[in-house]
Amino acid sequence: MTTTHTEPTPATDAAASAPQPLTMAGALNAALRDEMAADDRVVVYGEDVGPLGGVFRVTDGLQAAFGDERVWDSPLAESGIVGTAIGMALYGMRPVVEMQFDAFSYPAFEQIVSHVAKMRNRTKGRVELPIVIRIPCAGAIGGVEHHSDSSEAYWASTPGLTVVMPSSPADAYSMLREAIRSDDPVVFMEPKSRYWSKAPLTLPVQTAPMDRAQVVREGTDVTLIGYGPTVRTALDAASAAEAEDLSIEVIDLRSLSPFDDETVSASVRKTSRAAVIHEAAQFGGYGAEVAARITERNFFHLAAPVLRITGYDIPYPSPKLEEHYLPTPDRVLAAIAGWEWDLA
Amino acid sequence: MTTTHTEPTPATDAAASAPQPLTMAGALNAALRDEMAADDRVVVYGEDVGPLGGVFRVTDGLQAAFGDERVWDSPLAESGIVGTAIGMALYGMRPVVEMQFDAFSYPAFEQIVSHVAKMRNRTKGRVELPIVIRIPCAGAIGGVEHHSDSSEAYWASTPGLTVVMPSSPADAYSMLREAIRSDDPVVFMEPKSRYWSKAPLTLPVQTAPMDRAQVVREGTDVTLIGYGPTVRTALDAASAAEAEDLSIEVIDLRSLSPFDDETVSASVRKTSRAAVIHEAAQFGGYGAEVAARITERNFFHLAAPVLRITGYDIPYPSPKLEEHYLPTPDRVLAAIAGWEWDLA
Amino acid sequence: MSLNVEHHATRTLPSEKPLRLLDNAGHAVDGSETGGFSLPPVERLLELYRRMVVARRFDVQVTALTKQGRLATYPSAYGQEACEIGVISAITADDWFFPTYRDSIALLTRGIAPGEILTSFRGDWHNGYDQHRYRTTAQATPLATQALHAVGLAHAARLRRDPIVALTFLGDGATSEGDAHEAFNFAAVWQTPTVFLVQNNQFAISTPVARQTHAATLADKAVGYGMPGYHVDGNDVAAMYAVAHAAVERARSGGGPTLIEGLTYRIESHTNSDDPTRYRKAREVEHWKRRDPIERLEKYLVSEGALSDATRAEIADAAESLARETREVMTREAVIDPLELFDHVYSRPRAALLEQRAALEAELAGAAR
Amino acid sequence: MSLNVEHHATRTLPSEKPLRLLDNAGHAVDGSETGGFSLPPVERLLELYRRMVVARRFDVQVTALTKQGRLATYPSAYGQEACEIGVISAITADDWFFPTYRDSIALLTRGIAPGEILTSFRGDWHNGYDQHRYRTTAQATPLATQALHAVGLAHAARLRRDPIVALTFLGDGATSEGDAHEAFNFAAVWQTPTVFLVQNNQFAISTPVARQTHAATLADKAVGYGMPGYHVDGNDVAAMYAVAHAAVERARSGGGPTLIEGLTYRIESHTNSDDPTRYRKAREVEHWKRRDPIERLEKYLVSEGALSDATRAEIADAAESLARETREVMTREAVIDPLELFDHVYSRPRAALLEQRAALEAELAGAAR
Ligand SMILES: Cc1ncc(C[n+]2csc(CCOP(=O)(O)OP(=O)(O)O)c2C)c(N)n1
Ligand SMILES: Cc1ncc(C[n+]2csc(CCOP(=O)(O)OP(=O)(O)O)c2C)c(N)n1
Ligand SMILES: [Mg+2]
Ligand SMILES: [Mg+2]
Repeated sequence: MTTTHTEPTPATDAAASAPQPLTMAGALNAALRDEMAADDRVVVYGEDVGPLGGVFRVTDGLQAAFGDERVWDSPLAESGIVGTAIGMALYGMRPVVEMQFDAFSYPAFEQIVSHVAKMRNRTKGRVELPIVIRIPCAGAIGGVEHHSDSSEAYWASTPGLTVVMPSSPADAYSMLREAIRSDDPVVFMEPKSRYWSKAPLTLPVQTAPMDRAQVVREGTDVTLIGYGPTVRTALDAASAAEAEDLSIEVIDLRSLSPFDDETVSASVRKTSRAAVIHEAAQFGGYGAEVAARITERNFFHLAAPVLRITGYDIPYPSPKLEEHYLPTPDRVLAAIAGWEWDLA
Repeated sequence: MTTTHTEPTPATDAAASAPQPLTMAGALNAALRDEMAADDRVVVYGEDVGPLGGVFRVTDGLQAAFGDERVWDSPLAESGIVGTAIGMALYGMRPVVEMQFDAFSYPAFEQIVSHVAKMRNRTKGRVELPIVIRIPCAGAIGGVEHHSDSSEAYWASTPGLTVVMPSSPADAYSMLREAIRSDDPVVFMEPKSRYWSKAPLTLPVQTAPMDRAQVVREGTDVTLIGYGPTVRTALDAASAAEAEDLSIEVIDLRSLSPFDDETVSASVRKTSRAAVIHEAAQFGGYGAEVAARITERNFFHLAAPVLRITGYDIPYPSPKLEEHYLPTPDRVLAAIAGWEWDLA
Repeated sequence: MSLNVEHHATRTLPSEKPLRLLDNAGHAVDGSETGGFSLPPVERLLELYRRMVVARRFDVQVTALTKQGRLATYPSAYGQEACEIGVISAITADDWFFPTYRDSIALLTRGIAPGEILTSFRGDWHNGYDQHRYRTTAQATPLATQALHAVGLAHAARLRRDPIVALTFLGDGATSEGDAHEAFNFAAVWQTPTVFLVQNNQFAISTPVARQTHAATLADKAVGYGMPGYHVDGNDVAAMYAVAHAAVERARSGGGPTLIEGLTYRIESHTNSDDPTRYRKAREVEHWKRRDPIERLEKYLVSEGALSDATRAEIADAAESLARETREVMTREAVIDPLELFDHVYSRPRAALLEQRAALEAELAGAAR
Repeated sequence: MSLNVEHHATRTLPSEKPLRLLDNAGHAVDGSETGGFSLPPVERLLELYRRMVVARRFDVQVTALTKQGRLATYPSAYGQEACEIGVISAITADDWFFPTYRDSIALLTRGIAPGEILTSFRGDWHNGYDQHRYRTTAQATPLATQALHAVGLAHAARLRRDPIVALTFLGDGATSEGDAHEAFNFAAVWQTPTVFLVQNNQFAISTPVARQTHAATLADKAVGYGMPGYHVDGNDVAAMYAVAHAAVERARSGGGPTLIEGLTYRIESHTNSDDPTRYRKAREVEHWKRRDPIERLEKYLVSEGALSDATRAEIADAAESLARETREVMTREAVIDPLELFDHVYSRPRAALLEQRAALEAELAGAAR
């Protein structure tokens, strides 16, 4: 088998020199395009990723650009998609597969948990699976049932998986390229409600390594932790808090597994208070791990318990009710106001 | 459709009057038998539950006793088993289905998460699914790969499910009967390593309601929380600690979802220190929720961070290495000794 | 199961050419093409015609309302009326139906009110009708999952000796899912009274059926389960009804499951948010529009002198009045209490949920102040 | 895929009677029973005989060691040698093999050392051999999952224009899983060079095959995917080899996947922890023992004068020496470093795992002190 690994000559290089406004969907598309151009082992398949370009258009134009041996529509079966990706990776390919929505990754659960996550360890590192499983995730898009699940806790609690979630177009581009280059399987979660958010970008852009959290706004009184869609919520809360003379530091987690203890603990030791925001239900949600490990590692630096501002412990609601479910900046500020501040 | 719901005349009533030593597997078997006798809507099916009596013999003799229209071997497909149970429940049956091991419930993940958990809410309570999904769980039985997973965090973090795990024969009997009588779906987890543990019992026995945690040993210095297989670990640690004048209160959680905040918080407020033990990996494991909610609700009563004594963040190891992976009483005591006791 | 009499596996290949009773010009066909089925009586066909016309009017109305933003989404069945109405009309009110998102018009035929059908698509709540009352489950989104529910219910009914049938619809794409296989297999092994309709509308969103299967027909799948399979012209409502009716009666009398493939075409986009120009040619759509299932039956009824102007007008009136009702109900905003979010997750209240409910209640009260 | 030439769906029903080349008395059969396949050359058959004898000796040895407690578990393939050896012998070292827990003897035939095969069953580590070196994946436990891996690998090879084949084994029970269906379907749609062997040993643990399928044969499933299916006497190694060889060569030359059912019987219990007296009669086992695949071929070879006493002795020696090697390797405890637990989960070290590793290291040091 011959494989060509050309060193990165991104297709976007020439085209984009001055910053161009780019959506997250566009940035992801560019990342796929550039990585496919750089490495012919990268293939893209899944449901409707070919001529349609995916239901969110993240794979738009890729089949036209790279042909149907690099990008194709598979039969409609998620276990089949992930299961065949394992075989393709075993043969030296680097498959990037798409699950259409969080809830439609569940048929692939066994392949992901029992094989994708365990293969490297099973074989003492002799078999690597450089697979990227892209999952458009979370809600706030007015989707009917099954279209707004937040599945991150399932993946993040599974040893052997790397789980990342960008919150901006720049990170989307940089982290997806890094995920494809990773020799480990990556669950790459794309917050649907941010797909059409824009930022001016010159490609290729390289942001921080995908396993590091980032302080996206500095502050002194509270560490507010978000990821994916809730980074925006956290930033909005921080802006609003400014008016009340409350200085909030916002951390974008970026990597759910591994967890960047270093960055988070440093911030918490500075502010002595932390809160985490996510859309998923609270009970057993990812925020539980965030709260537990911050507390374990910084207990004597904490002035108050770590707060979780999350969805309720109910199934994701129907479109007309999601506004009541989703954590808002107001809800964040109310929760923070509820701390026993005088005890600090 | 006619259904007969005879009031409980347990098949075991007459037979057992003086306490008899009974294994957990035997107690579960008796619970199934008694509930099937009491309610002809209860049916039992799954892989090898008929003539073989299940690979752990929990359904031993049931097909002979109730016939093959009440107990039968299904085709080998877990999604099919759970999916058809949904249809049977819809028609007024109360199916009790068996997944052969935790890891083999994963093919049923979509049916459990997208339907079993959500049906009641989806239909505003018009459709109830009184299904019990029995899962022999966790490790410490020298099982080869895929036979020792701890899947509880997946289920417990899914809104709509009730998740319980007995640690003793008496609870196994009482809780399984209650689970079958519940109008909500219950994921009933059975710790494999405890199947052959014995206790003297007179059936029928009724223990505390299955949604309540139990203080199984009183103490004053530390609250040690276990469930299923780790209750034994916790009790052993508590006995050993006695020698060192450390008084450990042990809580058997019993119900993973819902969580009995009342019982746990009361104990923690008394001891001011808490630790939780489980076999599953630590990161994103169920212990994260335990630690997070104890801390949220009792922060100013805590003298130290809630400890998690758990498996490592790795796939469950092969039989010869599991002793190094599993939390032991020694490891519990070492962790407790590591607290900054002088700060208390 | 002791209920199992000796059943022998059916081992017949479905005909590669879809069987039909009426050709596209509305003429009755004969002999080899019919697969041995005969034309239903004309009164039955007239009733099917009425249902199809009303169903189409509803479908067109809802698509229009969706374009106006009154619904979150709507998957149209325009062009699939022969499959939808022909097959749903083969079961009785005592039988059960397990539909998908695509099958709103079959629900309508089942007597469910437009407002209740559309509760989910307009985003009010996940499901809007009483599943027990209509013996019709929520329109399933996770593909092929509902087929297993149909098999389980049918099995329960069989154990109870209740002579009812469970009917379920699947798309061509959904047949690729593992759950479709498990449903076919459980039904065949347990010999449950289940009828599977695969509506082969030739696309799963953008993916053509040629990328879903290498088999000559989707009905061929039946062979691997030892059950009868039929490959039927899905735009011929007479054939769809006749084949489904026979399958339903065989199931009811203990003869086990049947797989029916209706070969049809999705005229509209997948849902309102789809752009079909990306993956198919207008010419192809035009070709299928010329094979319209309603027109085909209409030609036959007219040629038989069975469709008077009065009847035609009466049906049009009924269709219009349903469209009006649909518009009206979709104009009135439903009253939804956000606090109900917490009320149906479990049968008994949970402390943590009551806390969260109280928090939202306080928040709403604060906002109202 | 542009690789797709016009493939036409195979639409032939496999013969209901399993095809065979040798009858139970070791006589070559003729005409209708052979399905058009011919007996492999006698040297080939002699080699298959040698492999089967050696494999059986290994299997018996490992079962004995398991009873002595040297292994955590061992699923024996006693009685299934014609399927295992006949089919594995049809691929080359360049091809890939995706086995299950049942297929240790096929691995042996593939050149993997007993100690490496048994690493997992003795509980040392999940997998003991180099998958790339032997082009053989770990023996899969989650049923049918490996079939998809075989399809994926075959597809990758096809895209690379590498003329290799991916062979995978499944049990009769495993065919009920959704993954089996998805694997068959992906393979057929993508026309991958994959050969599926279903070893119908008539039981899935305790569940008889009649509770897995209502079809006349498991090979009938092939029809639903438009691929060729063969129903073969799984105790006739000549037939198994001939059919598999043809399927492998068709796959290699771009002809797509094949499904082969070998009808055989599991003579031993499911694993050492199983109690087969609960679900099957000794009489049935005796019946199948009289249909032993090795004896059948032996009779043929003897009648052909192809099995000299010298050869027989030489084969027995080889078998004994392998058994000895197996005993020896299973007597030596493998050295396993508990700290390796942390070393292979990810390609790059993770801080949290290093912390946990250090903790265990300290614990072990403390215990050693
Ligand atoms: C398990 C699952 N995967 C993916 C989807 C997303 N999805 C919704 S409809 C659809 C296409 C279904 O096609 P088909 O079964 O042919 O039915 P049709 O829409 O044509 O009626 C897809 C992929 C889903 N709903 N469920
Ligand atoms: C997904 C899954 N479910 C259940 C099991 C447990 N299990 C192991 S072997 C077996 C029976 C398999 O029977 P079959 O496929 O006929 O293979 P055989 O053991 O007869 O070779 C079962 C149920 C499993 N390994 N994987
Ligand atoms: Mg379709
Ligand atoms: Mg078998």
